[in-house]
Amino acid sequence: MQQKECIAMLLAGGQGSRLKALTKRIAKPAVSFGGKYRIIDFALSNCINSDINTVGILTQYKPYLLNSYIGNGEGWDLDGLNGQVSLLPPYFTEEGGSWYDGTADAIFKNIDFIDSVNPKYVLILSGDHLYKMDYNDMLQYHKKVGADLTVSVINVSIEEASRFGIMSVDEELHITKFTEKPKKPESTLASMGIYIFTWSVLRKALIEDSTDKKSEHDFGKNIIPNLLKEEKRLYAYEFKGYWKDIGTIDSYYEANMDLLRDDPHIDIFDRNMRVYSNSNISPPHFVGSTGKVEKSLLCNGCVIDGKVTNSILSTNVVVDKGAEVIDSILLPNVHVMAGAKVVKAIVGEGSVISAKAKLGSTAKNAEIALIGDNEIYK
Amino acid sequence: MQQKECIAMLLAGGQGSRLKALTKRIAKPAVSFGGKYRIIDFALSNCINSDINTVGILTQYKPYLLNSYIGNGEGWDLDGLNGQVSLLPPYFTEEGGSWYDGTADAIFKNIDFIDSVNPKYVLILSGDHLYKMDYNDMLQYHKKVGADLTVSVINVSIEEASRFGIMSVDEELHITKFTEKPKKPESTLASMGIYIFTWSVLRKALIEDSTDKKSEHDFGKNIIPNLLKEEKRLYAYEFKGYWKDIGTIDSYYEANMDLLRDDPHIDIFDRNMRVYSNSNISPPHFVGSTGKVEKSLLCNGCVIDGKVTNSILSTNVVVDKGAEVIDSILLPNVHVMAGAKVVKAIVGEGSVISAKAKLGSTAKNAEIALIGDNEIYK
Amino acid sequence: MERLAGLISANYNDARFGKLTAHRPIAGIPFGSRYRLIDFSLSNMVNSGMTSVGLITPHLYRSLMDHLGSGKEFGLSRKTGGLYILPGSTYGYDLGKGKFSIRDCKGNMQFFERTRFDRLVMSTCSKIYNIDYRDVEKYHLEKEVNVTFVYKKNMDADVGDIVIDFDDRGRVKALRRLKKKEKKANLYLDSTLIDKNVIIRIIDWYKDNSYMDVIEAIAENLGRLSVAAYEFTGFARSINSIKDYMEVSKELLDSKVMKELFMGERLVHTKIHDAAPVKYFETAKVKNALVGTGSIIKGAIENSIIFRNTYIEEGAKIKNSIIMQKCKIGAKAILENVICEKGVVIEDGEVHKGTAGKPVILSND
Amino acid sequence: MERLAGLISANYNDARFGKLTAHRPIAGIPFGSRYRLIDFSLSNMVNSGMTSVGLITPHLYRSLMDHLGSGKEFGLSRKTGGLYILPGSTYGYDLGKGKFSIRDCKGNMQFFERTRFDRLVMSTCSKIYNIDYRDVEKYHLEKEVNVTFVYKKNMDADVGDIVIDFDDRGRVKALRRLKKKEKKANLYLDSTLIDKNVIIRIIDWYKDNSYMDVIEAIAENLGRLSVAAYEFTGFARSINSIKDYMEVSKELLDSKVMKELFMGERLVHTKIHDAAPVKYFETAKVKNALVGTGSIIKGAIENSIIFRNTYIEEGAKIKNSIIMQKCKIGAKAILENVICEKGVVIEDGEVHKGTAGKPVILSND
Repeated sequence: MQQKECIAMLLAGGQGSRLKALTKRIAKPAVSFGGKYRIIDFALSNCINSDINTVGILTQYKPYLLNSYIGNGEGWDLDGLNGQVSLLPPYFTEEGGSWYDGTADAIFKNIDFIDSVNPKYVLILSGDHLYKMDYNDMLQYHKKVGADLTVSVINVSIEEASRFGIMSVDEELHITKFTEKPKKPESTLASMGIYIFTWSVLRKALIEDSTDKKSEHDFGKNIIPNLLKEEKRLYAYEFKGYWKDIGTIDSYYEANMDLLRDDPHIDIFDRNMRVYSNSNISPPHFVGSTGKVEKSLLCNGCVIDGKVTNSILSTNVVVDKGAEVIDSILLPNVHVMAGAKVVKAIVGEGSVISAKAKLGSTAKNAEIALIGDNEIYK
Repeated sequence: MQQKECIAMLLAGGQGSRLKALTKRIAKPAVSFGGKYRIIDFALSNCINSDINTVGILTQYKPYLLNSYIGNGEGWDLDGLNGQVSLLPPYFTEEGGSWYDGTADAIFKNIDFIDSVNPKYVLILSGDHLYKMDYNDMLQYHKKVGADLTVSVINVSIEEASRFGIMSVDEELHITKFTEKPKKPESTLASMGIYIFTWSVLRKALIEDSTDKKSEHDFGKNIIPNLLKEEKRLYAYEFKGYWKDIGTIDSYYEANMDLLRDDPHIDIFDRNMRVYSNSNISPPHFVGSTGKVEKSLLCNGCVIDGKVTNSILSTNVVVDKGAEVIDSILLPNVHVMAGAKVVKAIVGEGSVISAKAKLGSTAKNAEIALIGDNEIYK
Repeated sequence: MERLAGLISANYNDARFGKLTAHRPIAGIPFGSRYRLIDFSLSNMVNSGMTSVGLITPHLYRSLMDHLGSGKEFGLSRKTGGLYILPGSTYGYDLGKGKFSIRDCKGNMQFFERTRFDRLVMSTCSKIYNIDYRDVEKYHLEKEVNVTFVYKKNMDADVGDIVIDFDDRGRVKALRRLKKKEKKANLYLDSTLIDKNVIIRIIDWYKDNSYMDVIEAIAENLGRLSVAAYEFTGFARSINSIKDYMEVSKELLDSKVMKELFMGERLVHTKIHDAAPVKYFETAKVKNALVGTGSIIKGAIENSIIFRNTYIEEGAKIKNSIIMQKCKIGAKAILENVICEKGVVIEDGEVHKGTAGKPVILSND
Repeated sequence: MERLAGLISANYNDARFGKLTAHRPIAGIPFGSRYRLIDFSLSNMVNSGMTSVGLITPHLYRSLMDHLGSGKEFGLSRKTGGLYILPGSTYGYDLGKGKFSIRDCKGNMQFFERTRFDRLVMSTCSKIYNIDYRDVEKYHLEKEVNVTFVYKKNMDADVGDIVIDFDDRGRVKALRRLKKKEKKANLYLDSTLIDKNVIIRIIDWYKDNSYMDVIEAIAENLGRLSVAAYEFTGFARSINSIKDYMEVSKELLDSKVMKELFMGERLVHTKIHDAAPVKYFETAKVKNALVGTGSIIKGAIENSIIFRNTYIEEGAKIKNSIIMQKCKIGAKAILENVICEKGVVIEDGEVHKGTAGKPVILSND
């Protein structure tokens, strides 16, 4: 096999506990999004659309559904001669087992894997961000400026800035300072958690960090500050598009609902920068004679005999006659039975809303109602 | 998907430390065997040849090579509509991570997976045994006698018996007693570590065992004795063919060398009960004008300009002019340089025997010389 | 291990399809929002556990190759068995009547020699139903016969259809190809389960008369064979013409039919196109419709079947119609009893109305 | 992202292959112990990073379909792009001379319309070499031309081959199809890299003269196009006849050639048959041979190419020969300068000897 210029390492081990019931059974990157997608589809599709076709996926938290969803990567054309998806769980050695302890530790424990592919550059990604980006542009930038590390940044408002890792840069975008969640931000350039490292530099940094007993083995908290201290060439790459960290139930809801706008931030219909997923073989959706659908996204396998307004219905959702679904997100295989009413709710995979049950509230500023997977709501 | 009658759970997490250098980098089931195979190929091929096409593979020890070798199972036709291979590593939950602690514990931790497939019977296999067997015959037997557990047994000599788990049975092969490695064996029927359980019975037994603090969570030591105590219906199924536990370097060497006999115990040329593997695209092997090959197995990609006698050469092995290989097993990508001599040796993947180096001894009863992976022997 | 293999003929045509088969074989006609006719035969086979299926291809095979690809979506991309592409005779395609010529079998004897099977199911692509052939096999073994035909009672049968006559004792007396319509017939569903040695013998008997249909060859020899007929009781329809195509498409909008065909234990497999979900805008109105993925709906749809990646503009009204993939229907256009071929663009305000019996076909030709 | 796509024509024949092409196209001839001729063209494309490749199929396409299957082994079983099967015209196959007809391009314009690419490499299946087309593309861009031909200097060229003439300043002056042999020619290697708009324009210009070869059409218009020629300096051979086939096969037994073609950075892909390793018995003697997997060797082999699943009995002697897959060579049989077709059984003691220039072909016909 020819040497790879750049491979991606995708961190998909997080629990994402702020997503509450949605991540009880599965890891955050595997959570259903936008009807037919799962959150990780966006990062994986970005990879193949950027010609980066070797991807290591680091898993740890309840990986079964994620593993079986990703399979050998063929859903994203990441199989084949030049492509490869490798699932990289923590493992046991002669010295015993050891879990991933921090983002940098997860990469450190897979140095052997990266060495076996022998790339020149390594792209570090998170599996739980929503955006469309050509990483290849960022790679060309990294090469052009001769960086050791390039951090993709986005301009945020000064109010938001203290929630992020914030960069100070000079006029050439050379990073001069990096502060995690600063109370008084000196800049509004926020790290998106997307890094391109020259592999030899990262390799050395990971090995040094691994022996530092005080380190949390985190890219933002340890690796980047250390590289700055060592006066390595760190550059910021400014991304101008839409980027969203789906961290909470509110941001998950917003990001989904955004797809219903006439002109959404993420265009899932664009065939040139496609969002790939691992599709199933459900039949086309069916709207019956008593069904009504307005301002909604519907997936294959849905059967709609009730009323659906301003909602996203994932695969195989059934809405019976007389039922009503408003301002809601129904994950795969949800069944809303006759006469039930679901308003401003997120309903987890396989759950049932019993006949005549009422879920959620029409009141202004009402909280989002949340039902987990495989529950029966009466 | 239609309900599965029987699925297989394949234990592939063991280190196999008695195989020494061969398992330094990889788990025992992933060790190369018979030239182009890996040990796990035999169990996986038995599954598909027995129409058992859902296989859960439990991994733990250095699983990377095994994972990438197995991929989505297509090498064994275990993908597709009715087939499925699931790699099942230990994982992290809200309560933290927990490694597999004993054979039964590994299955216990994957009850959710088995429940999601919802089979009637579960076949438990080891990934490190060498044999060809139709599990479907055993399943029919299990159903016919109405067993809760059927243990596949083989008749061993009384001398060997104390190395195995030994069954005492009545005239109907109903198991009356089970003793792990008895000093004074009462029978010569040895467990092959192949079990068919009725799932509901196993499920209950695993849950009970999981709370038993004194248990080692092992099928032979805990689960089977407990079921006997509870007077469940345990039957022995006598297997008459060839079966070999590749536990030590000596047994590994013997089992390989057996393939060179005119009439070996395992017929790898039989297309009716094929041994499948995940093949590569190396070119045909080439024997040059100074090459000589006698009584040997050669794989694709080999280039032989030296002399090869009574040996097994795996994929892409190169034997230079003037080099000699006798009574040896060379794993993938080994290079024997000009003038070197290799006798009664096992050489690990990617290792180099330098020019004029001498490895192993022609002396009678000489020990097997062992070189690990990626070493340079001078 | 007993083995059942499948063999499908797609090498036939019928003038009653008009423009619909100008550039594609019957097997390749889009049907039911995301399928093509061949998906039903092929899915029946793989859902019955078959892992070796031969497909006798027609002259216009490109669209079929595109659709089937590796056979991966049908679980037929395999090391052992899989999907065998068997070129049909170029002439067979236009001969009409028969759908499964002896000649096409003879020309592909390799399939019979290289595929391991004990029994074979032979089928075509002109009937829509969802069956488990393992039930037919069980019946075949119980009856201890060599040949089992699959049929459905009390059906309207059309010219060219084959019907089965039984004697007083319920045994198969004859198979007849109709020259005029018949009601309440025992319609042969184009599936025959046959023992390997018998099918090979029949091909050999008729090798000099090779334009003959295999089923007619079997029918001529009922006395020399041991035959049975398996009654299929589910939903089953023939599609032999544009008229059938419209009628059966509309039957899919009966949710009972739709659920039986598409949402039971045995799903219909097809090529996966990986399009976005369907997006309904505020102005959309939809009632009694199947809609394929990737479509954007701003207009009104009623009693219609919409294929994937279709764009329906505001104010457009579509009724009793079939809109194939990648069509664009302009604002305020009105379509009634229309079949819109793949990729057709209807301009704003266009109006096309056919009748239930005679739909208008709009194509780019 | 700039894209390079591939288009291979397999829709041509040549009487000089005699029996070897009785039941298969030239593209399907087994070569080099485990390959078929088409593997070289197809591997060159996928090894150059192409993910969309069209294959214009000949009339006898079954064996090719069997071999290529899903295209999975070539990394071409994909959601975007992949292997496109493009039926060639039935007539094209027998017309001789040209290998890449305008007609076959015209009949498959869908490939040009649906595949996203900026430039195209067009190739056939009659040349053996291992190239990275990205180097050709780089040259093409540097020279700022529309068309780049790939050629090799100082080659023996045969009747029907195309050679390139240069003017004093090293520019392409003409392409000529030879009517008699020439030595030290600039042999055109059947690969042309061409801009999308140019190839589409040429097909359009010649649409009424569609039996013409695309390359000849380009050659007629050198003045109107901007062209360059890329010199390939590695091992390259034409295979246009049985004689070529024998000669080039024997060249593979030169380990330098073998390593360049098969063991470099770019491996040749082919269908994976998953056979056992080759088993040599004590009585085996082997010297200068390529041997395919699954074979059992008890006899002697010298200067020969043995395909997979062959059984060579004790005392058999095979010299200067090619033994295709699944042959059985009986005890003490002697074969010299022989091509043994797939599946042939040679009885004990049989003797067949041809000459280097005229090998004996043994087949089951």
